[in-house]
Amino acid sequence: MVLDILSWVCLVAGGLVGVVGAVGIHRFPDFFSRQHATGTTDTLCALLILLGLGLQAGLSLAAFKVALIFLFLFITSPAATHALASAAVHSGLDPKRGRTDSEGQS
Amino acid sequence: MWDHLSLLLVVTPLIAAPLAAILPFGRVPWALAFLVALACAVMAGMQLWTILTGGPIQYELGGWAPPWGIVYRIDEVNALVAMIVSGIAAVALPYALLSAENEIEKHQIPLFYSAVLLCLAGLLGITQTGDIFNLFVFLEISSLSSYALISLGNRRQALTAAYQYLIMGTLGATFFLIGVGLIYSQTGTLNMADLAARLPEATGLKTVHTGFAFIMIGFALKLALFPLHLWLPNAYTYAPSVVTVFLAATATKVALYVILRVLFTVFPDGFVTNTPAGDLFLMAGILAVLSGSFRAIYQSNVKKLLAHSSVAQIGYMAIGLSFASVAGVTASIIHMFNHALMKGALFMAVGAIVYRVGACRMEHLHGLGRQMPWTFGAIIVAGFSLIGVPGTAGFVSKWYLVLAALEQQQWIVVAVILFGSLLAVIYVGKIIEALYFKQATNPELAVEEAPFLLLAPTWILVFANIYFGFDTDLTVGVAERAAQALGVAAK
Amino acid sequence: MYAVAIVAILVTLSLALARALMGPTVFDRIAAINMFGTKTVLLIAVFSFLTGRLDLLDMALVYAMINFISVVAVLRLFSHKDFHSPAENNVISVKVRRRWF
Amino acid sequence: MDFVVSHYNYLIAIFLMMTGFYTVISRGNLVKKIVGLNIFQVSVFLIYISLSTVKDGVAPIYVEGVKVYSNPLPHVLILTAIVVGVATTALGLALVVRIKEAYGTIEEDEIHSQDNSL
Amino acid sequence: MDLLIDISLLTFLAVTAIGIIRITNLFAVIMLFAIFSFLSATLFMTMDAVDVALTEAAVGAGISTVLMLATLALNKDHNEKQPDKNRHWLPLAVVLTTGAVLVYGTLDLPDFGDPASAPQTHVAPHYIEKAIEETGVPNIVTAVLASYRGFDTLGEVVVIFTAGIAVLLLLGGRREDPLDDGAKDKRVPQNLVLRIVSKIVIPVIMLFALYVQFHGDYGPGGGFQAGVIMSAAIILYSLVFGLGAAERIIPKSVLMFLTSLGVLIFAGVGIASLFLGGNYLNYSVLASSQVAGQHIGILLVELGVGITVFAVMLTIFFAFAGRERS
Repeated sequence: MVLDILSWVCLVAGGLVGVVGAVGIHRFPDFFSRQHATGTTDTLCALLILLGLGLQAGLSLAAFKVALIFLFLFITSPAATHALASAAVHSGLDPKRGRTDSEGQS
Repeated sequence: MWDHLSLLLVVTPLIAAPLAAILPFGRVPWALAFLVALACAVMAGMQLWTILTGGPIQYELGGWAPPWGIVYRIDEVNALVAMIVSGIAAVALPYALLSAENEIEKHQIPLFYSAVLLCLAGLLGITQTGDIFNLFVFLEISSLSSYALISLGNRRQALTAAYQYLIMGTLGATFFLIGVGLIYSQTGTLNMADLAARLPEATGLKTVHTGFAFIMIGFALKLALFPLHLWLPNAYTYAPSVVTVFLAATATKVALYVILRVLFTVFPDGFVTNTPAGDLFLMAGILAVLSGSFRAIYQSNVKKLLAHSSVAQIGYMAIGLSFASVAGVTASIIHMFNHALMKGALFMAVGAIVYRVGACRMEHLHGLGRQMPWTFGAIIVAGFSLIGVPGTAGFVSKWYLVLAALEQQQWIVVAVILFGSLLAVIYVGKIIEALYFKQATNPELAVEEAPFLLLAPTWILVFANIYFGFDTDLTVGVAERAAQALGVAAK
Repeated sequence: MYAVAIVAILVTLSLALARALMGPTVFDRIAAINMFGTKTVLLIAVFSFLTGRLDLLDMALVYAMINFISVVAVLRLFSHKDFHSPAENNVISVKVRRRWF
Repeated sequence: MDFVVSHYNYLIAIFLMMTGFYTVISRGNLVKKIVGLNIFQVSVFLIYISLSTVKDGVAPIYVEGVKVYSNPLPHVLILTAIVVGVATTALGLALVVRIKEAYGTIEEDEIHSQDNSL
Repeated sequence: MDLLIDISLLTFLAVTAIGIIRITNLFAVIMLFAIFSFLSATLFMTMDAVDVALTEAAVGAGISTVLMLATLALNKDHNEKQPDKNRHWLPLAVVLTTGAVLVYGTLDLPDFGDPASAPQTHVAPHYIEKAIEETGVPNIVTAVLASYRGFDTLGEVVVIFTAGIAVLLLLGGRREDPLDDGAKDKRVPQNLVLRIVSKIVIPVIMLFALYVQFHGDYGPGGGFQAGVIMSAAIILYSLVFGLGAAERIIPKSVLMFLTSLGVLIFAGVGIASLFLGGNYLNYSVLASSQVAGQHIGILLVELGVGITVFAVMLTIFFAFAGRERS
């Protein structure tokens, strides 16, 4: 029962964090600040939701698979965020200027 | 093994293809491919004979009864088309040895023969199968391998031609897939015989009409029926010579077979006549004959000229089947057979010129007629057959086509057929003029006659052109039985 | 409760898709698309618990793997511009200073 | 209205098919054509899979006591078709690579103008 | 709930498709295509086509996307030329006509999910009722794929084989010596995070591929999916450690051999059944009882599929990745 409640809390919180991140990528002014929004929420959202699912599954093959999924997401999201940001910096996107329109220039 | 003949016909090249790819010793892959093609021709011949004497064959793959499993169901039509395909392959492969060594890089030769065998297996698979989805799978085998084969041409246009063919061919195949899906949604089956049994109840449904239209458009694309022929001229022009020979003589024939099969066997009687399909085929055929012939006249590349002529010849076949009568379909099938012979011979002769001269634009041909008399002779005879001169195979098919048109009292069609032949006189004349009557641009340049290995296959087809011009029992007799086997309603 | 999570993920997905389409820079698009991929994995995971078909977790696992591989492929494209040399660390230096987007 | 509700899957799949088809025939970029072709094919798969669905059915993996399964046949067909699709894609892209090397461009009109100027 | 998911996914698909038409940056287009593929796979899953979903995700979003990126990597310019505005009306007319005909065709289509429609009542019930006792395989899709329509699957393997041959014919021309990269591997600084992570992840992926291969009789999966996932593991290795390193693990000659081997195993099972007195691909004659024979046959056939698919996917990827950037 306690586990159930805990898992519900995790699921809802995870969903909420996800939505917050998604709103973030619309409300922030430029690419880098948007990356801040996605980068931080993406992993937490995955963590919470998968934790919630894992609590539901108990000790089973399903829980193991959930853990495996988490492993993948936990590795890929930050790596992708990092690489994207650095690629953006080096391709000449300037964070200070805010909303730039470099796409049309290339 | 006798019972498994129809199956082995497809599986032998299928198994030989991976073997050829891992046998990179000199001419071993070629020898394997040649033996397999020869074996296929023998098996196809035996299969045709079995069917002519003993009636249709059915073979259940995996031992599952239809409609749950896939079956091969072979009657006169399949057997004849399989005979054409494997016969041409058996003749084209000896030709391939030198031609491919000349035009294709050495390290790619084993893969090349592997692809040829795959193409053969795909085409044979299409003709043998009695399952409409299995047909799609084998269609893709033959298509993918032919895209690759075409792209091997040594000019860069071969790449764009192959790309264009890939896009259009895949669109065609996907259209076919849509059509099959729509028909499946109303019948629940994929077996052709079962479809034929269940479709009469569903002919009124809009879904079935749409499905029919999509299948027809899909294969009209593969057939290169006007106005969906845009991929064909470039593909045939820039492909390596032997690939052109093989594809021109077989691929479009198989596509025509599928159209005939779907039109007359799968869909119920009168579906062609009750829908605008027949009229559309007639119109497309007439336009194909006219535009193809006119375009052919203005070409300066002989291969392209012949390719445009192929578009016209496909038009004749479409005209024949549009009548939906026994006579018309018979004429279509005869022409399918004869066209394979004449175009095979012509492209082979042109390939021989490419082998010696390295190109086949009109100006390269000047004066070659005297230096390459055998090649020249082959072009003349096969060209006459293309025109429809009496005494050649081409005459027989034109004759039956005109008869079928007269039976329908389609005077305009008769006029178009005759006018098309007239245009053929012009474009064939153009080649002959360039070969024989024009002065060589560089008279000192001695061009040898093509080697025996190229000439022998060419002349086999040339003799076939003459033989089937006189002995019509085999072609016409089989074609008539085939037309009846298709289930064309007698009028 | 699964339903709440699913709705939340769907909302996230639609917002991410909107960003992917609006851009404005190509990096915004890629970031949004990456986010989309992760959330799809979560969607399937939650969906499999919602319907009780736990074998669908295999699907989520495959998605996660494929997502990882395509992210690595994208990074390669950014940092190397080709696929045949090994991955390096500080490669985004001189030779990538050009703008390609 | 009933029609739309009971056929919305098919209608959207047709819309998707047409976007793919449009991309193939209207765009000059060779890579984009391949992408369009893929979309076209995937949308056809959607139609097939929609045909296989049965109300209240489960995935066609035998479970004791369950009677209603989705139709496995379209699944099998589409598995085959997906394979065919990826084979075509790979070959098409290989051709694009070679065209790029031969012409230096992957835009259709630039290729045509190079061929015609010869 | 299902309906909500269905409709949202379909809407996303439509939006993505429009995005693909409108966006001119090819890089973004390919990423959107990966999304499109993921979405359609999810949709397949909600429509109970688990095997199809697995395949579409692995193939569409995985292999196809990687190949498209590899093609793009050979190109300096990632932007598509803006198409000529005046040329739009003809394609648009063709597309609208085709679409209208298709919509006309759906008017008589059975309702979505209708259990009384022809596909649900004619051939398929036989599979659903009989597959378990005739083949002993609980996954009906596997039973139909490998046994009832086994010849289609042989064709499918040959299609893949053809693609491998075709790509080799097109891109196999320039052979670099893979061992040349050896020195370079040590000289350049490596991305440590990626390398360590990959070292952990790659064995997991491979294990999972084996699970998919041999669990295919009981759950979603089978030779095709397993082959793709296994090749994805090697592709990942190649992306992180370099093409040279990957080719040292699996040399091209071995790949060529494996490519052919898979087809030969499949076709050979058929020939074996011929010799044992059955029809081609009739697995029932392979053992004393029908179910045992079917089991052996399906296992071998799936193995053949897996091997060929794995080898061809890698061959294709290596051929693309080995190309010099022009």
